[in-house]
Amino acid sequence: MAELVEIMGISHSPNFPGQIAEPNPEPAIVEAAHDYELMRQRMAGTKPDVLVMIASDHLNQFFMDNMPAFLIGKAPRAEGPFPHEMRTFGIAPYRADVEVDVAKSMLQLAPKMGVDFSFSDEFRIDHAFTVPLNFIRPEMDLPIVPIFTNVMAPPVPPAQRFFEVGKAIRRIIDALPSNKRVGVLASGHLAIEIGGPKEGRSSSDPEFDRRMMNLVGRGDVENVIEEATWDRMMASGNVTPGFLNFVLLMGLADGKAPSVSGVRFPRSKGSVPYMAWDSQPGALP
Amino acid sequence: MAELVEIMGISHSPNFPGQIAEPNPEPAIVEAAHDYELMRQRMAGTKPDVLVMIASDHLNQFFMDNMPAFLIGKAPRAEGPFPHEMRTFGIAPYRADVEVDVAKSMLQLAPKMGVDFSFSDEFRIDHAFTVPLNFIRPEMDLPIVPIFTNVMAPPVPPAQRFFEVGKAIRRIIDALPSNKRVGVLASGHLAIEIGGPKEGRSSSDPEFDRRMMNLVGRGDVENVIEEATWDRMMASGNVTPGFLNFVLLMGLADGKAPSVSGVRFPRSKGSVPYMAWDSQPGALP
Amino acid sequence: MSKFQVDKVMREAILDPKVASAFKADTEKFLEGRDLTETERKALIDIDYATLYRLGAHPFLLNGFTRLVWKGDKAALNAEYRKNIAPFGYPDFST
Amino acid sequence: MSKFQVDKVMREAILDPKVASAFKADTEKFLEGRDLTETERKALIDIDYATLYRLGAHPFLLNGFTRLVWKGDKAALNAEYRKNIAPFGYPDFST
Ligand SMILES: [Fe+3]
Ligand SMILES: [Fe+3]
Repeated sequence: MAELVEIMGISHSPNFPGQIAEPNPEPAIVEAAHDYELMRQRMAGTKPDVLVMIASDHLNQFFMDNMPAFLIGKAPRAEGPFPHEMRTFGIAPYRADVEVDVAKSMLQLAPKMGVDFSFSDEFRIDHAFTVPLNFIRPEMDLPIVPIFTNVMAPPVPPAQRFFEVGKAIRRIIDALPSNKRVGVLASGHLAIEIGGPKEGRSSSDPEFDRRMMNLVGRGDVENVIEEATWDRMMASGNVTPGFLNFVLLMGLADGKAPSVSGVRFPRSKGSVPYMAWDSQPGALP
Repeated sequence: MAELVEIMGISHSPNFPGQIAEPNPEPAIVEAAHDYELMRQRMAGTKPDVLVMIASDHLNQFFMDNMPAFLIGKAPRAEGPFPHEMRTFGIAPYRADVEVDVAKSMLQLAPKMGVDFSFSDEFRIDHAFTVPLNFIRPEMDLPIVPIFTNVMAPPVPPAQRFFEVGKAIRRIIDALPSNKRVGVLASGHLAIEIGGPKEGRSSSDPEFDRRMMNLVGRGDVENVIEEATWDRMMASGNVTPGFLNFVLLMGLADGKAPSVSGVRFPRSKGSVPYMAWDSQPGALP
Repeated sequence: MSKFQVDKVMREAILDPKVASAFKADTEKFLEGRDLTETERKALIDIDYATLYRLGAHPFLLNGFTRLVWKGDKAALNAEYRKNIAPFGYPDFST
Repeated sequence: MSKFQVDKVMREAILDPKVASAFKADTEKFLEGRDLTETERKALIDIDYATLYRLGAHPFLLNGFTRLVWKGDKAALNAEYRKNIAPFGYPDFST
């Protein structure tokens, strides 16, 4: 039986690496970079054998001709991001082995747990994977199991379903036939707008961000599910549903409050959240 | 609220149309053609407004780069089969409107019912759709909602999951906001082998066929799920998992026995099953 | 209603610089045979992003696409983009 | 283990006669850059369907593909196909 050693959620903002690299970053960026360095140390400290990485594709890999709600990647290698993302954001590439056996086992176990994953033997990972991985595991030495979620192409599954799928993934990991140490890293974001009238330099709805991080921090699943509706998220910013990957993590954590969580509000670009559930033996829910 | 007026399952053998068209078809083919004519009349008699069509793609449309377990098509038109299928089998084309509103509503309702459908705005339908549709609705005047299942690319969801997804589709239809009359047509097959050592002219495992049709006919869900394992189906013939679409129908019928069912055993090619659940008002489970 | 087809054009251009060049070189030819309404076709030819936005083009794709194929001054585009789409609020961009 | 890549080649040929022609005209060139093992590559070049079957190629694709690209006598192929794959039983064809 596999051991779940860490549950972590951070932002995948493709702007954040560039913001950190500026000659004089604003204080919130310096603080967020510090948060993320602590997250890196935290994940390393749990000594995972494999990282289950939950993130979204931004209509790069998957499109509305065959749009999966939830998909497990099981090709032997994962590489990204897409060339146009590197050109636009100047972000670094990432390359990792895929732990194919674990990916296949998860796929085999999923129907019993009530989840219908699509699967892929040929894919790239976009900035939603590569940006967080470059923060949390810059060594590129840890095999991953990529799980793609649809937060971009409506109809997107509602928060309730993301929570349930998170709970199911937890049971799938618990039932894995290997005795590997499994870390989970999810990426998402809070309120953000791209290509809409509210697009600006900071969070498109700081109130939403504070409210949701408060609820996440308290493990208040009920109110997160009630409040994080499609309409409310759209009102906060038209790309805000990336938040749903954090709701999935709440399911993975079985509704328990994270041991650490927080959010920074740079004036430039969207807010930068983090959350992690305790990895001490026996301390995970 | 929509009304489910018919549940029907037939074969999608691409050989069957040609077998019927032969100058002197063998008796089992004549009988099967008669069965299918009765099925056509039966479906027409229920006067459906829309046909939810459950069938599989044969690695034509969907491939292992992005293989959905269950997918709803919602492009405005459905056309097929693929050119190479017409060349190989000489089968007729089919063209139908898609009832896009119903497809979208089903997709919206599915997560609440615990099913994760992929969706597609651009697809063709292969012989698994066009052959049965040409039998059951040759007029091409009835809009459809195509649902694709993966029975070809392992890991295929197990029989238990097909049954559960069938139950969920039933609840989804019951919850549709329209008051349309909904017919369900599924296509599949019994034991059949293609490209394997057992490939021959008749069923690759008549005993499997008789046993399963007996269980289906009695509404014996428990034994169907226990016996129709991947390994058992592979032992019966390497394409036999097409049977799983009939297991999905058993879920749609809530485990009730069909009002009619049967199977013919031509010497040429695989056996030809049919099954239908009563469409009288109030008589559906 | 061919939002999917509009999104598809935009995405193809974003993913592949060669497609973007072909789109820019001769948009009418590029769009031949695609199942678009005349309004959509004209809006794509004119890079009339406000109309595409109003029709429910995916805003994430529209954002990248417009900047990619824009022939005029990009600083001016950035200054005006939000203002020009604001009147249309938040159209449903589900396909 | 590149069963997926073998299946992909076979499927491309089945779906598109132009691809099938290109495969037949110069198989080595057609396979350049594909992530295949040498055994898989050689089996595809030789249309050695028995080896492809043994390696776990998808039997449904293998069936159509072999008949499509076969250069020898097709009646003889039909007569021998089953006999030649039978020794390998039912290899796992999951990718
Ligand atoms: Fe994002
Ligand atoms: Fe079939």
